[in-house]
This record gives sequence, structure tokens and C-alpha cells, in this order.
Amino acid sequence: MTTQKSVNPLGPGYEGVPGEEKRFRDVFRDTLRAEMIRDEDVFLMGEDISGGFDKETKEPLDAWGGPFAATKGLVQEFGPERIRDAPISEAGFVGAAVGSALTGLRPVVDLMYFDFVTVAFDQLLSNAAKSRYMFGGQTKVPLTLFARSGAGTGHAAQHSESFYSMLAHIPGLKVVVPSDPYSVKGLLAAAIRDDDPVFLINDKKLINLTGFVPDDEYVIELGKGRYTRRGDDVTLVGMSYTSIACQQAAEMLATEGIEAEVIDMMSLSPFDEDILLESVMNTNRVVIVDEDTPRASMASEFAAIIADKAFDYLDAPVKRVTAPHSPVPYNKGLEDAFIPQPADIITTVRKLLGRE
Amino acid sequence: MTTQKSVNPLGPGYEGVPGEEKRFRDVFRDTLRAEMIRDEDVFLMGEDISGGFDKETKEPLDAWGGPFAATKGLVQEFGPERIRDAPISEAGFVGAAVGSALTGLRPVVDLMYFDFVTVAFDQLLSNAAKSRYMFGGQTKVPLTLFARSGAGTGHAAQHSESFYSMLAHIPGLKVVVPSDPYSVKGLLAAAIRDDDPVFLINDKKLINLTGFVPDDEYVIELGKGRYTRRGDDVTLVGMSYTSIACQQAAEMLATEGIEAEVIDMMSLSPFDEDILLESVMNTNRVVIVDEDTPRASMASEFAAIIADKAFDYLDAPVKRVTAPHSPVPYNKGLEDAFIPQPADIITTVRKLLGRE
Amino acid sequence: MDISKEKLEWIYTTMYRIRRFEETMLEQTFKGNSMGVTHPSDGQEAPPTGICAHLTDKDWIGSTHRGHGHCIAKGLDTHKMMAEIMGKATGQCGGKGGSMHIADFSKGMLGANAVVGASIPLAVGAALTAKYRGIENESVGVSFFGDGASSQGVLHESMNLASVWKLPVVFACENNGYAEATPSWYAVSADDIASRAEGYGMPGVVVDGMDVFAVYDAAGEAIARARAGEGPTFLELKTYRYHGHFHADVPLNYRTEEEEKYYHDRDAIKSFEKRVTEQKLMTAKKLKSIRDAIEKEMVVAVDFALNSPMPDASALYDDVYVNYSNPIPGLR
Amino acid sequence: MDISKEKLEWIYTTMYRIRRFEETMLEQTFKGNSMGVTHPSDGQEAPPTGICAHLTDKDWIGSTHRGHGHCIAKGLDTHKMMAEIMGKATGQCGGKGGSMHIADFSKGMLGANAVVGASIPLAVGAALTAKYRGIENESVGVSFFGDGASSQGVLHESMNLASVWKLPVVFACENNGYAEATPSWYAVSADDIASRAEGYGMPGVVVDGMDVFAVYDAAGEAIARARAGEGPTFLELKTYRYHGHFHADVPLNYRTEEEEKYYHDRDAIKSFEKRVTEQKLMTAKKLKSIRDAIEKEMVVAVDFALNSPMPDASALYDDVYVNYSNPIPGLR
Ligand SMILES: Cc1ncc(C[n+]2csc(CCOP(=O)(O)OP(=O)(O)O)c2C)c(N)n1
Ligand SMILES: Cc1ncc(C[n+]2csc(CCOP(=O)(O)OP(=O)(O)O)c2C)c(N)n1
Ligand SMILES: [Mg+2]
Ligand SMILES: [Mg+2]
Repeated sequence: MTTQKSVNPLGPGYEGVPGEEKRFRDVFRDTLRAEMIRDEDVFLMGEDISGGFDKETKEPLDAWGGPFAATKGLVQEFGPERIRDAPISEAGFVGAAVGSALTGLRPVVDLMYFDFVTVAFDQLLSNAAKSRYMFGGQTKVPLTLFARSGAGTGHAAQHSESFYSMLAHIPGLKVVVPSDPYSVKGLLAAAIRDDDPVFLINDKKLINLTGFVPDDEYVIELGKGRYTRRGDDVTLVGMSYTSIACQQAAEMLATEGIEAEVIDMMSLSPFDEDILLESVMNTNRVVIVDEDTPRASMASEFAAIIADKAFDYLDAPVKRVTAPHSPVPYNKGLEDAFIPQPADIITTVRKLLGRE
Repeated sequence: MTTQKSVNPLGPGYEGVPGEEKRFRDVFRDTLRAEMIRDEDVFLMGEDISGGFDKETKEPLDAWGGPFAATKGLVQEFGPERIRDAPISEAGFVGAAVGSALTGLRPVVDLMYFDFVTVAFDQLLSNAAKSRYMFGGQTKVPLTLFARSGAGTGHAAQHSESFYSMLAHIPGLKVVVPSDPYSVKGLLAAAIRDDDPVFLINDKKLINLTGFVPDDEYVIELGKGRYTRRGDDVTLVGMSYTSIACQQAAEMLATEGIEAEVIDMMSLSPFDEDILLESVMNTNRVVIVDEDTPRASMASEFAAIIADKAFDYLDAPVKRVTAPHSPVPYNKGLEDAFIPQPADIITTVRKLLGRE
Repeated sequence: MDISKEKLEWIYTTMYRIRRFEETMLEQTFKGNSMGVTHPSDGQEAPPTGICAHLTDKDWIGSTHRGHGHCIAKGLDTHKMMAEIMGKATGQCGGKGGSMHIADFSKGMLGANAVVGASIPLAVGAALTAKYRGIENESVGVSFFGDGASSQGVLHESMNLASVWKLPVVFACENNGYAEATPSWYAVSADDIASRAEGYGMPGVVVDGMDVFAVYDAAGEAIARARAGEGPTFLELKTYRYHGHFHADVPLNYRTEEEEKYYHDRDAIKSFEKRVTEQKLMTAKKLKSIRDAIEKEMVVAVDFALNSPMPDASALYDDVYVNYSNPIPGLR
Repeated sequence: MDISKEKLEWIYTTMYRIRRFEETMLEQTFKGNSMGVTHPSDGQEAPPTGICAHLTDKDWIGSTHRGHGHCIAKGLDTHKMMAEIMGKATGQCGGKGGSMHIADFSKGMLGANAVVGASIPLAVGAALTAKYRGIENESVGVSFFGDGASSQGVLHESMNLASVWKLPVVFACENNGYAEATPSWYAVSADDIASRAEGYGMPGVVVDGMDVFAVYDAAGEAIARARAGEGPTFLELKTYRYHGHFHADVPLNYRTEEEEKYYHDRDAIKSFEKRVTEQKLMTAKKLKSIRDAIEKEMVVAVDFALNSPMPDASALYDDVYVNYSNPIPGLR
């Protein structure tokens, strides 16, 4: 993965905004910190986020800065009550987070690797997502969860999942997938301030990505996608890491005279149906790119929406470029083949446009 | 739900097959019994499947005949070693079932309500589905699980799920959804004899359905769908309960001169891509009906496959009739509105054919 | 005895209200007026009553599929409960929850919960909120769950969390001897579930759950501990449900008449009556006036519920989320 | 001492093989030859060795992310293990599993497992198979897991199941004092995790996990109990990992030199050497010849692994299922 600057990550008005080039991981931590300062009810929970404790003084050591160093320095600043280290009990502490959200706090849970959400799946699906509805609207669950997804780092089958489709499937839950430093700042802030349970998924391949980030605080409205490139020949739909892959593919396609439009979905539930339809009505061709395995995936959902609501504008079959229907293999070569690469997108676009 | 006889559940050759009209639930139990007789390595695990024990003699009482009376009489016949009553620990006993499958047995797990699969989700996704792949093919997991899905019985949000799309999403797992006594016999037998983990989902609304069942033992190949009605005007795709709803809708549509073709998918993973494409190439119009909530659902998947591979044959948008993106409500009227009804299918078909 | 007169009256009122609510609810269920499955808790009046006697609306409880008793002891309105069971718009959850999902956040009631064990960490989370806010002295969490639920891993995770974080929680295990038809002697690998508490660094107390005074005393200590910031306690309340697992279950298919009689002889309400009248803490007349009031309350509750309107059709799509209306009212 | 000469040699060979495998593996990892994350277990040689000394290929073990020691003690081939870590076609899992997913079903090794706690019920299931087949006397299940994993609910569910079903299982908790950087004194609400065993109807034994003889003895009793059909036992083995949580972790960021020295002074291999030579059970020469053989084995293992081919591209799609080839090789 190389770092790639988006043409215009913020949309119109980007020019002249004060800001700087930053790393995804630093923006993530800074945003967490800003939200904790902004609202005293916001606190963080997760395994190893205190990074150990001194045997004598019982003081947190912050040895790792939390998983993926996402919370480095925060325990010193906010103390162990607000950076609450949890034993390895995902069901228990996600459930406790739901309970604390139901009683007025705004917990943020670090689930480390995305795969571990399965251990806490019942608390997420049966309690976090359903409480508001089944109790007739008398309560809310202002809970944020985050975890790292994706293949590409040699972690093999049980530490490389991208099954965000399963979360987006669940009514009551919101799901966001930042793809760069700009979007993680706006989406994480929006997630924490939102009154519904929101799951934010970081692809591991994005963590060291750099990109322009405005200095001012801002939120990105949940449920909105964005164009990261305009073009008339074909629409490429990306989410999380695949937004970057689409962007790279689009730039290479441009050298062949194919102008692709790139949409970064940013939110998966709710998602921006309008931008999808608008773009496809313009380009009449679409390739949806998803690292998740294909069956009943978000790629399927976007394809289904387009095949229903933009049917009359389609000049060609709706294409998906996805991972295979398989677990993630360990071997690097196989793992690379598992991940949708820019080259795969390019091949599909060429075929779709009859330019083989 | 009224009982509806399929026109030709078995396909060509149905005529003259010896058999009789039976209830879904009885066929289910008889098939379990037959498979346990057929193979001594097959055993059953689940909560309350012994139906209590006599305090003095420690003998199983079979008070309920297991959840939904699915195993009535089996504990007397096979004893408590083969009808193994489990404490309420879904993660623990599904994990133990995986372990026993990895070491040579063929466990069958009754998970009672489909919703409870979330409690055991990690064991299913991380162990059952992945073991073969991540260990390089050196083992297999001949495990069968079953549970009852669906709204319509006043069980409300936490006992009415139909999220089989989430299971079909998981590589390594197979998913089947019988819709009548004929299909449950063939699919349950096939599932138990299969060497991969298979999840069989029973919609609660089907449990008392009756239908013709051949006397002879048979299996239905996993991954195959079937036509339950032929027609040229539109394809209706059903799965589990919605196959029956499609059938009912098709019969009502016929009275208006609209001849619908009805596909009962029977398997969701793998699924029968060929039958979908064949039918759509014939009718050029399709409505997919799914009680699962819509986002990243099997309805989405079938729509996506059709929009890709049968695009040139489509004369109209690909339509889905699904549950809303909401939990299942308790109130009967709301619950009925949650479930895709034949009337909803009919309305959609009329619109699609411009016959409003 | 160390209980005020008001408290005694409250205890009797609450136990009798639970008893009569369950009986009335069952009657209505058999008349076809409930819209779904119901799990009656009569027989088990002492645990919720003896525990909630120490709680205020600022304290939180988590509950189970068998939650009516917990609701009533926590002060919920029986009219709205009955209406909820009948699926009405006036119900506690607008008819969308039903018997297994009655909650009242204004009363500190986190909800009945139909997934066995699933509500346990919610009470831990409520206690975490109290500790975070520094208000343990006025807000503790109580988790009610059954002997069957004790086999769920999430209980053990919750106990460990509560102990490691020293949270103001009481784990209230209502051991009624059965999980559905399965006896606890079969499914629980300990003589007393409470014996597990020590391994999680908290006291474990076995309590006669048919004796509301015993429950009251044990709960008093546990809740005082919690309010004092001394951390969690585990109570195992040995009790009994008089009816089947759910409304249509026939318990004699898996338990004996002798066993049922043993518990009925130790009925929590009858022993309360005996004790307070013998010790002249309450008069028979007072007891009767309380019963009479409850009888009337039940008639009114049923009436209210039966005559209440159904929810609007639009309620199907409401309250999936807080701040945007459901975009997918069924693709049709 | 009650151990045969052959067994003593096996124990020394196994412990030394584990030690040198981990050191060699780390060297290779730092050279960039591992394809992913590795969790070394050196320092913790005694628990897998002392336990697996009682097992045959018909017995089953479940393992963790820190699984190399378990693999070696269960008789796996170090060449194939090294090749697996390097992602090669000749690896134990054809290069598709990696360090955290090494399994060998022919040796009764159910697999390393990267989800903390997730392998525990698998060993229970293996024991269930043995009981079902009536071969408990020759096939038991041993579940290895850490102090961190003890907080997972699935452990408690597994203990209860094993006890209720009276299965031939040994729960072997390797308490190395840390889960990642988090000390067990913080995350575990009991002084000894083994103290929880009694509440699940099984013996719980605290064992010096730096002393292979102590482990051997305790495991011998537990496994004999299992083989005799007397049910599960819980062993807590107090031990220490010499390296960081994973290859790149720097443990002195969260633990002290004094603590490290304390355990290094009680090194399982050194104390074994001292004891067997002092008691004249083995000669220094014999010990050296074993070490020399292992050194050679490691050189050959690395060589084998480095020179092995990569898996075929088609391996990506193989073995998702048994009986139909993957129908979806990535939609592209
Ligand atoms: C996770 C889960 N598994 C199974 C069930 C089905 N079920 C409902 S109540 C019950 C028994 C619960 O027993 P216990 O905890 O003792 O409570 P009681 O019914 O005795 O009040 C079971 C198995 C469920 N609702 N949730
Ligand atoms: C369910 C789950 N949660 C968290 C992790 C991340 N993780 C990997 S190892 C580990 C620590 C495990 O500690 P312990 O069980 O003591 O084993 P040790 O590493 O000390 O051998 C953690 C938290 C994981 N792999 N799985
Ligand atoms: Mg019970
Ligand atoms: Mg450890």
C-alpha cells in the first residue's frame, strides 16, 4: 500500500482551508482526545489500553499506547477511570458499555481486531442495536465501537476479517468506514456525538496513511458518501481500503484515457443511496469494490440498489470486485491475491468498457 | 399461514412415487431418527432436549420432546449419550461440537431459536467455518446445526430473527433453508451426511405445514434450488417461508392472468446460480422475496448476481420484497406488516408489469 | 425486627401485586388477550421484593424473560405492563416489546431480556456509570438472572469485571431449580452457585428465597457494601416458580407434586402474613385492605389494557434509530 | 524419582527443542523470514512438556496464539513448523495458517488458535468424542490457555460442561503473569485462578510451572483421573515468558528486570539439568549430545523452510469446503 493523496477529499471549498498533512493513526488519537475533552461523559474501554500497570504504584504504564498505539498518552492525560482497561471478556465489557450507555454515559470501545466482534456479537445485536426499538423509543444507546479490519499484514484467518456487511445488516446499528485521515477525523467525531450505536472500522492498511486534514474541528454527517474523483466513463464504488484502491486504479485508467468517477462511501449504514444513483445515472456503468467476502456483502447491497433504482440508466452489467469466498490465508502471495488490488479493478473496467 | 401444496415439489418424476402427506415437524424428527440409526457417529446436543430428568432415577423425562418437540421420543430410543442435554452455554457447547466433529463424530446441534446463534457466533465463524482452510485442508468439520427463525408468533425482537444472510456470508459454512416437508427431509439428511459445517434454518411458521413426502430415503443436493411453479411473466425467488408466500402470490396472480415462475432456493450457501439465471433469462423480470432485513441480505446477493450475469435479459428493474430495516415488533399487526406477505409480492409484481 | 411499618406494607403490597399480576396475566393469556409467550413468576415474589425494598429510582436493575416481578418490585405501573402484554399503544413500550421486553428507564429498570444471561453485563454497566459519576452511594446495579443463566459465560465475565473494577453491583441469582424442564442439579456443576463467588473476589451468600425477610437482610448487606464502594456481592436465592416455564407449560411433566407442595407450604406471602400478624407488626385487617386494593388495581389494569388502542402502523418504522427516520420501510 | 530414563531424555529433548525453536524462529522473524506475527513461548517450556509427557497421539490438545511449545511437546515436526511460519507449501498447514494456526491432526494437535479462549471448548469436544466412543482410558483432551484467557466466558462454560458431562479433560492454565502488557494481578479477580475450579466441581491445583517435575507430577494425577473416567481437573501453571508478547514487543516497558531475573534464575531447563546431574539420573555428556542434536535439527529446519517452495496460487481457493470447489474465486 502506498500513500495516495485524494484529489479533493473535502469536496468544493477545500482550497484555502487551513490544515496539514497528517498520519491516519495520529488523527485518530487526536480526535479521540478532542472528544474526551469536549464531553466528560465520553470514556474509553478496551483491552490493554492502559498498557500495563506498575506493580508498586499501580500507575498505568501505557507500554503500547493501546492496541495499534491508538490511545498513546491518553491514560496519562485522562487517568484510568476514563481510559478503562478491560480483562479479555469482549461480551462482558461490550455489554457493560451498553449498560453504561443506557444509563447516560457515552462509552467508546476499542475491540482491537475486528474479528473479535464475534465474541461480543450477542451484546451488539440483541442489546445495543435493539434496545431503543424494543423498548418503544424510551431510551438510546450512544455507544461507539471501533476495531481494525483487513488482510495484508500476515495475521491470517482469525485476525484479518472485513465482514462489515454483517454489522450493516443489523437494524439499529450504524457503521462507518473511514478511508483516510480526513474522513477518520470527521467520522469518529460524528460517531461519538451520535446518539445511536456506531461501529467504526479501520482497515489496518490505512493506519499509516497520510493525508491533508483541516485544523478546525468538523464532523462528517453519518450516511453520506463523497466523490474523490469525477469522471464520465465508469463509476468505481469504494469503502474503507478499497476507496484507496479505486483511487489508484482511476489514476492508472486515466493514463489509458478512461475517466473513472470514484465514490468513497464512508458510511455503510445508513449509506448514501443518492450519490450512488447520481453517479451511475451519469456514467451508466459501475464497478463496486469490496474487500469483504462477496456473499450478501455491501457490494451485493449496492449492486442491488443500483439494479433496482438506476436500472434504466445502466448500459452494462453491474460488476463487483471482491475478496474470494474464503478465509484469509497466511502466505503473503495468497494474501495479496485475496485482496482486491488496483490491477483487478482495472481489468474489470477494461472488460466492462470493451477495451481488452 | 395456511398450508399450501406445492404443484410439483420433486420435479419431474414425482408422479407415482410412494409417499404420504405429513407434517414438517414430524418429518424433521423422523429424519433425525433415521440418520441416527444410519450412522452411530451422529448424535444430538442442545438445551432441554432430554426434557428434564427424574430426581430419583436420573432418567430423562422428555417433558417437551425438546424445543418445538423436534426430538420427541428420541432420548428414550437413543439414550442420553446420543441425545446430550446441554446447560445454557451456546458458545461452550457449539465449541464442544466443533471439537467433537474435528475428532471424528458427527454432532447435530439444536440451537433452539435462531437468535441464539449470536451467543455462539465466534465458535461458528472462527472455528467451525475456518478450521479446514486455515489448517491447510488436513481436517474437516462434519457438524450440523439447526434453529428456528422468523417472525409471526409474537416472540418479539429477540426470538424472531431471520438473519441467515449473515451465515451465508461466512466462507466455510453451508446454509440450507427448507420450506416444506419434502425439502426438510432431503436437506436435513444431506446436511448430516455432509462433511462441512451446515446450518439448517427452520422458519417457525413452517413447523406445522403439511405436504407430500416420499417414503423412500433421499437427499437433496446442497446448493440446488427448484422450481415449484413454472411461468413466463415474472420470476419470484423465495427461500424458507417466503417460498410459500411466493407460491401463494403466484396462484393469486394466475387468476389475474399473470403467470409467475416460482423458485424455492432451498440452499443459500452454496446457492443455485444456474436456476436463477435460467429463469430470469426466460421471464426477463424478477422479484426476490426475503423475510430477512434488507441490507446485505440474500435478496441483495441474488439481485447482484442477476444484475451482473443476466443483465442483458432483464426487461425491468430487479425488485426485492423484504422485511423493513428494523427489529421485529411484538404487536401482532406490526409483526404481520414486518413479514413480506403474498399481498406485498402481488403489488410489486403488478407494478413491475405495469398492471396497476 | 428492623423494618419500618411503611416498608412492611410496601413489601406485602409488592409481593401480593406480583402474585395477582401473574395470575391475572395468565388468565388473560389463556383468554387469548396476550399477543405472545408469557413467563409467570408467581412463587418467586420474595427475591425481587426483598431486594428492591432497598432501592430507589436512581438504582438500576437488569431482568430476564421472567421479568414481571422485577418490574413490579421496581415500581412499574401494572396498567402499562398489562397493556404491553396485550400489545397496545399504551403499553410500557408502546406494544413493541411485549412481556419479555418491558423496561422503564424512569424507574431504573433496564428491561426484561429474552436472551438468557444477556442482561447481566447491562447492570454492571449501570454500576460503572454510577462509579464514573461518583454516585455509588445513591446508584447501584442489581442483576437478576436464573440458575440456568448461571451457565452462560457472560455471567462469569461480568463477575470478574465487577470485581476488577470494584463496581457497586449485586448479582441476584434466582435459583428456582429449573431452566425450562432441566433441573439445576443436572446443569449446574456446583451444589451452590454462590460458592463460585469467592473465586471472583466477592462474597457469595445462599439465601432462602421463599423468605422475604431473609432476602431483605441479605440484600441489605449486599447493597450497603455496594453503596459504600466495597464492590460486588453474589446472592443465590433459592426459590420456586409455581407455574410452568411459560404459560402453556405443564410442570408436572418434569417435577413432582411433593416438590411443589414443599414450596407452596413455604409460600412467601403466607409466611409473611403469619409472621407479621403473630408478631403483631401488621393487622389482618390491614393485610386485607392491601389485598382488596390490589384486586381492584388488577381489574382496572385489565380494563385499561383491553380498551387501549393498537399502535399506529407507522410504529413499525419508528425508533430504529434516534436521529433519522428509517429509510427502508420494507422494500416492496 | 518415578520417571523412566527414556522419559527424562524425552523431557529434556522436548524442553530444549522448544527453547531453541523459539530462539531460532525469532532470529528468522527478525531477518524478515516469517510472514507474520509470532508469539514466542521460551521460558514456558515446563508446562507443555510436563503435561504432554503423559500423552500419546490418541490424546488431543487445544492451543493458543503462543502455540509452538504445545506443538513441539505433542510431537510435531519442527521442519514443517518452521516452514509454516515462513508461509511455505511444505509447512504444516501448507502455508495457509502461519504461526497462530499450526495444527497436526495426526498427532492429536487441534491447532493453535488466535482468538483468545476460543480453543478451550474444542478440547472439551475431543474429550466428548473419547467418552462417546468409550475410550477415555486412551484418549483425553487437554486445553492449554493463558491467564488472560481465563477471563473469557467460554472457559467457564467449558468447565461447567466438562464437569456436568464428566469428561476426560485437563484445563491447563499457563499463568505467565501477563496478557499482552496487562498483569494478571490487575485482570484476574482471584489470587489463584485454580481456586475457581471447586465451584465447577473439579479439583484445582496450583503448580510451579518453572519446575517440569512438579508439572509432570500434577499432570500425571490429572490425566490419570481423566483416563479413569473421574472427570476434569484444573491446573494453574505459574510460569513466565522470556520474550515479549510478540516478536517486536519490548517487555521491559511493563515489567522489571528483577522480575525477569527471578524467573530466569529458576529456568526450567537449567534446574532440570542441575537436578538430573546432581541426582545422577543423566550425565552432562548425554545432555550435551541432546543439545547438539537439537542445534543440528534447527539448522536443518531453517534450511528446509528457506528452500521450500511457495504454495500454488490455486491454494487460495482450496479447502474452503470438503466437497465442492470454491465457486467464487473473487468476483473480478
Ligand atoms: C441464550 C438463550 N438460550 C436459550 C434460551 C431459551 N430459554 C429461555 S428461558 C430458558 C431457561 C432459563 O432458565 P433460568 O435462567 O433458570 O430462568 P427461569 O426460566 O428458571 O426463570 C431457556 C433455556 C434463551 N432465551 N436464550
Ligand atoms: C478474543 C480475543 N481478544 C483479544 C485478543 C488479542 N490478544 C492476543 S493474545 C492476548 C493476551 C492473551 O493473554 P494470555 O491468555 O495470558 O496468553 P499469553 O499471551 O500470556 O500467552 C490478547 C489480548 C485475541 N487474540 N482474541
Ligand atoms: Mg431457573
Ligand atoms: Mg499470559
